[in-house]
Amino acid sequence: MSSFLLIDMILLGLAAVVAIGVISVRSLLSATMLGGIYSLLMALIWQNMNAVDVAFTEAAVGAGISTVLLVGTLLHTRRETNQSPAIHWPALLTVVLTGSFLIYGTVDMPDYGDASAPIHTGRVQQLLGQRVGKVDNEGVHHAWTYSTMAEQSVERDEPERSFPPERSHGEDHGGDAEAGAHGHPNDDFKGHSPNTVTSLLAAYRGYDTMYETAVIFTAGMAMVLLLRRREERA
Amino acid sequence: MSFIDFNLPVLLVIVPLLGGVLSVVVGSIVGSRKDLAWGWALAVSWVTLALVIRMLLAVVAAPEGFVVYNLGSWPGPWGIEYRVDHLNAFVLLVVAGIGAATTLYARHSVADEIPDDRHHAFYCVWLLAIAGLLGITVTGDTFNVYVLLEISSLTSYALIAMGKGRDRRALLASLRYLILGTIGASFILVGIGYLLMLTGTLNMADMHERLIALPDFAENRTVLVAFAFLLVGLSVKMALFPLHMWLPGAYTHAPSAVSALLASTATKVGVYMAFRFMYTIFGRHYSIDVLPGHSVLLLCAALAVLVPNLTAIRQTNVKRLLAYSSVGQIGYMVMGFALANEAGMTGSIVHLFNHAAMKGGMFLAVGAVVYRLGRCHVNDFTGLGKRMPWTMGAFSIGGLGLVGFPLTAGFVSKWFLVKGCIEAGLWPLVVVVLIGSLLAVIYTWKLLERIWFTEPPESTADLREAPPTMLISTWALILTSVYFGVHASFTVGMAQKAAAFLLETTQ
Amino acid sequence: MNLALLEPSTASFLKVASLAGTYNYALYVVLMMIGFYGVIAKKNLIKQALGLGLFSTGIFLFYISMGVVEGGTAPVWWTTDEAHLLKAAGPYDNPLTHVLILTAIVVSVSTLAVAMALIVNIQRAYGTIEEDEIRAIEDAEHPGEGVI
Amino acid sequence: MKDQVVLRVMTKLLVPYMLVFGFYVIAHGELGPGGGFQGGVILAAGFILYGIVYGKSELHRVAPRRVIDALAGIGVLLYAGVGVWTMLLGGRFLDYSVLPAADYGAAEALGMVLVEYGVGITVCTVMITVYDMISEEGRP
Repeated sequence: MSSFLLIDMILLGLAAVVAIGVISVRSLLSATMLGGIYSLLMALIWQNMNAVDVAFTEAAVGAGISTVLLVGTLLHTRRETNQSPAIHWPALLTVVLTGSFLIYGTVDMPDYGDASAPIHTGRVQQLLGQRVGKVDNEGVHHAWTYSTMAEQSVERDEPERSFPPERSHGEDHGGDAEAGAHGHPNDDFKGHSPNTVTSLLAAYRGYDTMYETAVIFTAGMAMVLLLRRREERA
Repeated sequence: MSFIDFNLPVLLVIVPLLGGVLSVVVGSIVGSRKDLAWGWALAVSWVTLALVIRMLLAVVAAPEGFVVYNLGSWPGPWGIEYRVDHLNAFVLLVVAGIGAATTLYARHSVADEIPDDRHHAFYCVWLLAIAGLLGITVTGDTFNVYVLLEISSLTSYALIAMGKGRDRRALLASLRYLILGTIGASFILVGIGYLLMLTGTLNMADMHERLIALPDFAENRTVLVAFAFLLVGLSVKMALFPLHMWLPGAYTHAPSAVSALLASTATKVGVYMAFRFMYTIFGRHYSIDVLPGHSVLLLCAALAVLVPNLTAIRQTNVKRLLAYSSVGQIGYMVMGFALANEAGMTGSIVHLFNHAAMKGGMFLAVGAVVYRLGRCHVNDFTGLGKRMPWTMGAFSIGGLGLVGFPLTAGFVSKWFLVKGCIEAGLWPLVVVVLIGSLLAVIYTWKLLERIWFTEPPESTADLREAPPTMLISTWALILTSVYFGVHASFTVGMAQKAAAFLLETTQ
Repeated sequence: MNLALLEPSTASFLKVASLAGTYNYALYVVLMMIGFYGVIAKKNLIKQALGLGLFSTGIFLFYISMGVVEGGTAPVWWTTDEAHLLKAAGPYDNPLTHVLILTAIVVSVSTLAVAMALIVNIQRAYGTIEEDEIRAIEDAEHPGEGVI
Repeated sequence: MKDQVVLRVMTKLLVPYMLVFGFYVIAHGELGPGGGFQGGVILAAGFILYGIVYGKSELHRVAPRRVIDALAGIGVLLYAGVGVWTMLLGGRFLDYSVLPAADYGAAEALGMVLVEYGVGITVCTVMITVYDMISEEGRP
């Protein structure tokens, strides 16, 4: 935890400095580049917090696509901003008030990294612990569809809220003899993919991900609507 | 149970989504065909309306008063859950109904305002906007609300910016909406994050149960900040008075069909979300009794009724006038639900429906004027009643509805609002509602006098009536509002059930 | 590296810092507010868009911080038992917040794309992307309407 | 950058590896970090690099606009189509367990792989569109 904390602090401090740079520097190209650096720093921070998928995405998006977008825009516009007054006091006041209010709200939160926080003992863990079966077509919820397996194995018999549960599952989805033994028509899938982020993303919250795809598609269509040159042929 | 009935809640969102995407795929294969794009969008929007009506009937028939659908068959609090009760179903009807009417209208208007080669993309974004609004309304999962909110916002930005062909200010209005809208959505995201931190769940009903189970729920500072940020974020989305700055520009400079669609649906869905967050997640007790948020909302609502209506009187652009009037009407809706009694909430929900129909119809009528004249300055309306009697007839009836004239829909909702104010013992608010109506009389009369009691200038001698599809959809909305002004039992019945359900099922 | 390997002073400092408990949540507010300041205070439209990006990244940092478990590792379960079956070992960081933020990052880049499309169009229509210059143009053209 | 021989040759060498890596990331999403979105961005990066070095007309030759537009929609259709397919098979929307496969686990895996490809296709094509549009010259 401690080395983590040290690196975390250093990276966050750097990120704050770079963020101030993004806002204050006059050259827009420099601001864009600093923005890319900020994204890479964020990717490092998230890597440090073990959010590997998020770090990967931030590196690809923040440092990659966003930079392409911004540089592409700068090709059309000018490269420098006008000189503006050093500090915009009403904005500073708003920001300080909003920020203090947000910090005020963090006071009653569970401690950072506290494993007994509701978010770590709540609904997701029951899902990942495979304590939740699917709902059948009559709307009946078959909770804990692995109950048959729980009887077979003592290891599964554990308190409701432990995370992560001690459990094992076949690496190979197909041809597993156990599948037939407890196969309920609406069973949970036999074991998650090792990357639980992907299984949450594509299965439990697959519906959100579909709209995420739709959001990207919308952005693409908006670009086409707004920027595509008229076709010359009649 | 048939396939459609079983999957009804998700189908009504998926149909416009898939319809929109297919529009682009087909368009890029067969090349751009204006009428194909429009016809397809029309078919999809009417199928959606049919599904929504079926949904409404299913909800009314449901013994518990709501219908649940589990996406991916993952059960309620764990996966994403759709939960449709009377309130959702009613708002769904508003969104899908306006969507169907404005799509019918869009044919000439869009052909006039949007370049020929991008009609497929335009109708794609159009349908996605409808899908996003329906999706926000139907879902019972907070993060799903955020994602769909962003779909509806991104599509709105693109649609509003398409007014650039006629007026470059559309671009500024759109960018301004984008910046404010993104800040609003980020505030909502912060609020959801704070609640997730405390409860460990994203499902609205589950979140409510876990929140009220917290030992120090009423004093918890995290809950307070979450509540405040959600409310501010939602206020931006529904354009509640001090945070309405994006709305007038956006609705004024957008293409006519887009103005009508967004004016009658987007802010209404924002109001609906505020209902949901306040009553379903935080509960009546916390939102109304514990926090001063309730009086802050009432104050904003009262100001929203007074200030924008005053601003509307000074406007010289009719679309901008209607936009300011919309901000004023949002005040009535917010006032109704912040009263937290059944009469007030009924008034609010009924007004949501009535205002969507009336204001939608009026925006469509102004759109017809823009289609024929190319602009909509107040001076352009001089004697227009003699040149375009049908369009102006619809416009005038809508205007009377805004005022709250008896026998129009506006009267019914204001009646309930005043009743709610009296029940709550808030006499100053009754005065505010009356002054608001008086201000509406002033700007409506200013227009009506010009339309009907002045001689048309010679320059408009060859002006013809609007095309039939435009007239049909305009009159459909206006007649709806008149019909439900006279026979208010359906709308009021639905609204009363929804209000009672919200007040009873949460604490 | 553990606490003992650090200089004594640093170690005690870290101990104090971790006692604060919710410090990481306060730090995200600082990053978020730098972006928010950019959105409000800057007149250049690209600067405003960059500020929006910083603002939302601050929120993402908050979500990811929420998911951290003390001593946890990445939520990718690679350990196998004797029978070569995958199994979970040790505490893992919460994958739910990672999933939500993946979606939110995508949403934020989509918003940035639309914003850039609008800004390029504004540059073409007005010849500038400075808010006060555009305001001057609009005030001259449509006095009294107040667009921005 | 059309006269830079080193750039041209290096691009020709690099792009295939970028594409392969992109597909690897999409296909490997269940096992390690990555997935449709990240893989799609990497695939798009290959095309964007090609477009930057060889010029946009060359990019339009290997990736015609109409194909890119259609594919962006097809990615979403593939994702939602899996949902519609599961509904037609008698399950709820996106309930992968009803898909035809050896067992329920395999069915879930099949569903997840299909939707990841859907995401990958859309993200890749939209990112190409974003580059293509933002570098578009002349009035829209």
